[in-house]
Amino acid sequence: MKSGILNLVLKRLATTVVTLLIVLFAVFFATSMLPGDTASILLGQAATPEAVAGLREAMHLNDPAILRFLRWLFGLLHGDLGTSYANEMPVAKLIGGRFVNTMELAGITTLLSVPLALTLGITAAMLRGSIYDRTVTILSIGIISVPEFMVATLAVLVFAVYLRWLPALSSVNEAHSLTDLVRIYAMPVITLTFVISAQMIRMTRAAVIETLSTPYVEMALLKGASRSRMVLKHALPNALGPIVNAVALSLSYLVGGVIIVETIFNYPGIAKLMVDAVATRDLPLIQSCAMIFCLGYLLLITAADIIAIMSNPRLR
Amino acid sequence: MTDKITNWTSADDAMVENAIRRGASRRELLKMLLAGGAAFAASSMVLGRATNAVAATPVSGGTFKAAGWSSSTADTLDPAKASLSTDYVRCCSLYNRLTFLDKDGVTQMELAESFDSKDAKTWTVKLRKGVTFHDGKDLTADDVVFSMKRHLDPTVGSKVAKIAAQMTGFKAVDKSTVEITLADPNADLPTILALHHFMIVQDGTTDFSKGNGTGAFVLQTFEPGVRSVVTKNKNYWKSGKPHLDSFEFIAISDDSARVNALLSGDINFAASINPRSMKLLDSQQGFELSKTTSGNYTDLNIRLDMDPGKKADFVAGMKYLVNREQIVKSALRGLGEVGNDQPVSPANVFHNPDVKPKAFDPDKAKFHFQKVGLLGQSIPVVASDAATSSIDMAVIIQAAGAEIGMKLDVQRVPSDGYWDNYWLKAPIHFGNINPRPTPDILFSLLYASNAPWNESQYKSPKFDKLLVEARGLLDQAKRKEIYGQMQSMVSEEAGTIIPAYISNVDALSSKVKGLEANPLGGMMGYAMAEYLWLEA
Amino acid sequence: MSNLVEVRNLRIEATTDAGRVVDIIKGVSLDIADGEIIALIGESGSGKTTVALSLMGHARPGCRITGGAINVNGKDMAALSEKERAKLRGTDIAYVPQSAAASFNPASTIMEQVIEVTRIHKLMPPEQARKRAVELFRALSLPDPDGIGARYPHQVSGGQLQRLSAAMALIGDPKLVIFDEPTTALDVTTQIDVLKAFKSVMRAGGIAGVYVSHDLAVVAQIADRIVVLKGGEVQETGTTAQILSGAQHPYTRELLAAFEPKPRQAQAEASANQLLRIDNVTAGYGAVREDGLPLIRAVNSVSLVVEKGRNLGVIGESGCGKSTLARVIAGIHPAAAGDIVFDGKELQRAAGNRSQDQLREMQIVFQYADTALNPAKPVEDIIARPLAFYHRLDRQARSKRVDELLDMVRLPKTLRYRHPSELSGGQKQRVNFARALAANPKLIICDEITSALDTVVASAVIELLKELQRELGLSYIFISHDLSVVEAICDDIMVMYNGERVEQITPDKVNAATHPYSKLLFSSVPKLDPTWLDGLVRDPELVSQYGHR
Amino acid sequence: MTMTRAAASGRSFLGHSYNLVGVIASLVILAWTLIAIFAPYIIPHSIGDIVDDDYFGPMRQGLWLGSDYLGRDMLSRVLMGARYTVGISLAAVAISCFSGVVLGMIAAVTGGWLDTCLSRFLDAMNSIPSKLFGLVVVAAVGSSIPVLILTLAVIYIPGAYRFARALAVNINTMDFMTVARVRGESTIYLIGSEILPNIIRPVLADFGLRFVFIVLLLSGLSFLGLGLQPPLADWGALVRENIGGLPFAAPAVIVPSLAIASLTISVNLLIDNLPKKIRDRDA
Repeated sequence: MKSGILNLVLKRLATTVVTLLIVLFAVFFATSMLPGDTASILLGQAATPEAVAGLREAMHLNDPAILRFLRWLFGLLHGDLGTSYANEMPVAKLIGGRFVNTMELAGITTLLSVPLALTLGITAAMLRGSIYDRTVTILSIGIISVPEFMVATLAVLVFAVYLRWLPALSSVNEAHSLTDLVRIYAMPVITLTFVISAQMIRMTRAAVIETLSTPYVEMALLKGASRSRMVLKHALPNALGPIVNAVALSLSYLVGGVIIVETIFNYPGIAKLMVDAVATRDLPLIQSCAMIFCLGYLLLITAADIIAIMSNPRLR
Repeated sequence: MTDKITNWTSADDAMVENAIRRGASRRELLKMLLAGGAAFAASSMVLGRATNAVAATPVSGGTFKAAGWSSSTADTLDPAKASLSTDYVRCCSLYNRLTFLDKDGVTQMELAESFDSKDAKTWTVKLRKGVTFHDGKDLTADDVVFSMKRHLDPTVGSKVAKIAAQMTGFKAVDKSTVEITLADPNADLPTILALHHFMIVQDGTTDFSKGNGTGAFVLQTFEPGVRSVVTKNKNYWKSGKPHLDSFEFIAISDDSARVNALLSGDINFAASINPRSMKLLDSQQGFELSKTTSGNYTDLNIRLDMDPGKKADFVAGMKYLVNREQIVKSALRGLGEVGNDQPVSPANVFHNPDVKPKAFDPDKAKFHFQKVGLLGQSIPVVASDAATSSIDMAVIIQAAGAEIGMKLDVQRVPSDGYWDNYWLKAPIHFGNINPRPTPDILFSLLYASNAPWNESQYKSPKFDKLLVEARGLLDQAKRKEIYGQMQSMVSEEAGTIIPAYISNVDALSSKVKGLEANPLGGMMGYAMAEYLWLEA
Repeated sequence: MSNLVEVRNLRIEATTDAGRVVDIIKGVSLDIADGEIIALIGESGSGKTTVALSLMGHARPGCRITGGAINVNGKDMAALSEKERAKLRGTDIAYVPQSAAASFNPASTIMEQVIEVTRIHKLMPPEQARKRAVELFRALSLPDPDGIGARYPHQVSGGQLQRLSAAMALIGDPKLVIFDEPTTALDVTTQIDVLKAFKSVMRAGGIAGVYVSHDLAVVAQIADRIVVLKGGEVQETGTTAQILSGAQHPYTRELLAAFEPKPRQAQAEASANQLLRIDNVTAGYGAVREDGLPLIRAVNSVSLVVEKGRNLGVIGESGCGKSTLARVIAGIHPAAAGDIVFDGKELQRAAGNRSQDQLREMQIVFQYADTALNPAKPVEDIIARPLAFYHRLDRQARSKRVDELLDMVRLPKTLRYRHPSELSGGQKQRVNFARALAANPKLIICDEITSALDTVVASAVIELLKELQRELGLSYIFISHDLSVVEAICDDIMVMYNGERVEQITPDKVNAATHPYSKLLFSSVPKLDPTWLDGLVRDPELVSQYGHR
Repeated sequence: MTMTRAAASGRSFLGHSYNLVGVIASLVILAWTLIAIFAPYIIPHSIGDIVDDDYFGPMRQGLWLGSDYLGRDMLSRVLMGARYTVGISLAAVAISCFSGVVLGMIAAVTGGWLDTCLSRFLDAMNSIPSKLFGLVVVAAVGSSIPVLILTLAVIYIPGAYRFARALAVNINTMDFMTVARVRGESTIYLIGSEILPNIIRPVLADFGLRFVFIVLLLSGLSFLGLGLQPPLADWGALVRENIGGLPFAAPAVIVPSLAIASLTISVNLLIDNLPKKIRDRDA
């Protein structure tokens, strides 16, 4: 049985590499179309022709873009992410701290939103058709329909400005004690939980409802099982596949899609770094960030598939 | 608190006094001031001055946290490469310049003890004694020569390479004297060297991420695009300074997020707040606004060498179409002063108040446009967020044009790459000019026939002759007279319309003291860290 | 209270899509004495499963028990609350599902599910429950009774699962067990073992039972009394002997009639030309080995001949390769080896490379009409498509031809605007057949087309096939696992086992089959005589070699 | 995602059963679409005019929805905003769903290498976060309405593709597909006449959901300054530029957010309560 999972993981790794290459080439093609280059943007108003030429020389931007991309790719094999054009610092150092921040925010949000969404989804499915079920559905539709920067700005205004309970900014480097940590992460985590859990609730509810209509659940009923036992013991294990998939999709949003939350809370994450990189046409930085987003997405999808397989003995 | 406010009359003063006596609330006061037409909104400023006239003595200690408005991975501690406010603030806290401009725009000595020259061509600079770098090494003439020479090396990519080009020779006469020779005489050299880019770095420095300078603070941490923290330089050569123990500077690009951060107490200082957030700040207690008219302006350039700028009537018509009061009121929310289409701002000693701008007169504009048959055609006007408030100005002019049947098509383009692709190139486009200490720099940079940034391609041999003549003059009165005449020429003949000088407004908590205006820009010309202190 | 179960004019209603409320059970009354096994007989849609489930106080989604009393073991299920009913389920009354494969939770082991009833109702500690389960496995003659509990449902065969579901029902020592058509999905040989196991266990425990089925022969072996249902009403009740010998109600008589072997008219003798000949064709699935043959060989060098106007029957149990053979001939699943000659011409192996005429002359009809007819299209479009595709008929000609075809398959013209989901099983299969006829084929391959139908409807469809053969001179390849159907229509019968052709005989020599497997197969078909099952003696060596243990 | 119909009474019309929630939702959507179509003719002021001397003015006679941060009439800007939000989103979702579904069906029917490489490629596209993809495209070619529509469409094609392909693969295993294939039908016929009618209903539901996501992404892009050029503004841009008015609940920021919410909520509700075909005519 174990070989089942092993060759799935290997097959999945192969596709990950292929997908990663496709993404990197697509991003390279897009960035090479961007007008202007790092030198002219850095010089801004002082960009006289000879100043730009001098700086390009200093940053060795003169050799063709495809060559620079391949050199970056080659460096990648040795684990070297190249040096940023804008400030000559190694990309790894630039990304390092921010990657940890993004992972921390994503981690905490996951710990909060996934259990919340699953319980709401499952209980809504169990009490299908009741008032509780309809309120959960209406609420999740409502939350999905509000733009996230509205949610974030409202949260800041209410909690930070008027009530002064929580800081408006998430200056992560001042978190010494646990209470600091909670205070600093409270707002961005609440906003993100709002944004991603709505979708998970809807998916979980649909998956559980579908498994509730299967013959083996009816069999459990005919064995005298209570409603909760039917859902938890029989419906949920078989609904795990689609649920885990929905969770993976929502979590992949946490890596790259949170640019707006990062902007409003001034949270130094990778999404904002990518925006800066595009603004300064910093090729190695753009490629590294794109790689991280792609890897994050693919790892989550693979994990989802593995969990789905583990939960279903027929595939194991 | 700016005490040098150009259009503040004693009548306004009396009005405020009795208002306070009647117990007028802050909101009523603001309404009264706005209604009264005084183009001056920051009532708290006035309140600040009227109530605690006697400034408290400075208190030392405390950590000060401020937020600028833009940062990216391109942040740097190399003064030559500094490109925006975030870099200037950090450089000012870590390094010193030979000279600096005080709140009245007068050049004061800093690292230099004296500047003297007979013919304004070769200058001898005496350095101050007993000044050490953070790493303990003494300041010598070699450091100054190295700091000046590197601007000429193209691989450094210095922002002031063009201005430095006129300094042809640097020589360290002895350990504490430097001799600078210029290509041609320029009486403004001491003022030029007050620019932030001419900060003095240690001889031979290549890695600027250490921030090793002679400034009031020593670098603790620097993460480009995120934050920087500097701590008090114990053996700073200016005795008794700085008052603060540590100073953290971050950047929050979203305007409302920056204001909210200030209101929630996360930061003590929010630089350059958006006029729209003014109302919010006004309704909160414990916060002040500091307004400085520094000479920064956004201008509408009509290239005289391209269609439709070629037709003089079109330019004249456009000058009548610009409703300057409405721009100051709506686009700048009252935080600015009406401009007269010439670059020298009221904050500059050489400002010529007699040059009057063309009044807003749509009918005259219509007459001019009809004369050249341009009425009804769609004329593209390029604007972008890169030039502050240019979009709001464009929309106001567009609306005014629509009234008289003039179709101005406002094209908003993304800010990155704006200076490279649209500025100086599009037939009609907006620009934004940062403050410069001297009219000579402004005119030679923007209006001379061979000026690198001649936005409207204004070519006038008479103007060029006056420029060179004024540059070498040491007699200040004569220079003021010539510069006044040049200002009226530019206002009349050039294709650049400067509707208003933008005031820079910073918001700060009431506990922050010691902030003064400065012609070089907001945050006391970016050098506030050295002078501020925090009340208990 | 002499009777264990007393049902007095039970009424159940259901709400349809448009919110219309319809009575599906109209006043049913029946009694079950202690230890007595009664059978509920009727075609699908007659309400027999609904009545059986109502004994446990359960109504499927959309249905509601609206009237009558259901006294089981002294308690009226209709009046109890859901909680109280749940207490009785599994202890007083237990249920054996129709398709055991779908009723086992794929994600947990068999033992866990079997002893779940004891854990829900806390009847006994888990250890004791496991021991009890293993005893039941042994009683139901399951292979490896100690080890089977640890396996997952997908690792066990259909027949074994069915017996495991019986163990699951019996573990709680119920007073009454409901069998809901437990053997319909099974092959004939496995059905025998399952029925034997049920009968012995029920008799040993003296447990009362309700056996729901549409197969009179199977019911005759196990039930003491029979209740015949149609349209939600009881048509007739009586002891098994009474019903089998002298049934009064016309519907019951019809059920019995479907079992008599039909007299076979003399068929055209082996006429000269062969319509179809295939020579040692091999096909299968999985990786192709170096000798060009697939890893798993479902069809193993089979040869057969079909003469013009005569029918070939292919009979075998599930997994014997008969469906794969049908798909190979039709070109859906290209053969790995061997050649196919149709109407004198060599056929390409894959349908894609065959000429349009070759494709037209050979049509295939599938078992499940639900998946064989496109639910989104009305009947007339489904039938008209081959006319437009093959014969390029214009609109009027097509519409006229569709009417003719509907007549041919004895369907009312008004049906043409309906969608497949609005037709009954029999009607759908007739439309399926009409589509095949639209191509004016020479050969029609029928892959288990009657297996999903009730006996009465199935025999009607067989009659239709015979008539069409006479009128149009068609020939069929008729594939089924049901001997009686194959006997009724085919001229030659080919028996398949494990992908190979074991024997070819004519229908009249069925009882004198030579190959041991054919003998076992033919002897396993239940007869109407109630003593048949008990009297059946089977050579154990044969059973072990060929039966699905 | 079926919601039980017990809540609303079922009326039948044209062979479909409707319910109250679904009808209300479709009325709201209809209203916004009509406004989007007739906006230029019904707005009191042109969207560029500055009509109020104060900014963030309250709702009052003449300025029914107050004024925005520059003093322009909010009512006309919201009405014109409807034209952009509904128009752009509708165009984008139409393109993305059309191409996604067609590609999905082709991949399901042809299978083999085309299916794998199409899935691989579109899966890769899915991994690039949508807002950053928008950023790169707008930075490259500037932000105009066609560019916005295409960018939004391309971002959501992979999602529509995966959804349609899953459905089509299911239908593909059905026997009526085998019968049609054996008959020698062409791929186009298989897709157009056999598969499409069966998956059209779930595809419509997905269409609605994607419309909601696109409206939100459009307002997200406006937040990042990548949306429409001034003075044009879709609802997202209206909320963005008037966010300063949020602290004192200026109508200028409340009204466009309510507009967005009303549109997206009603589309969601409509999806859950699509009219069901009546299928109980028993044989």
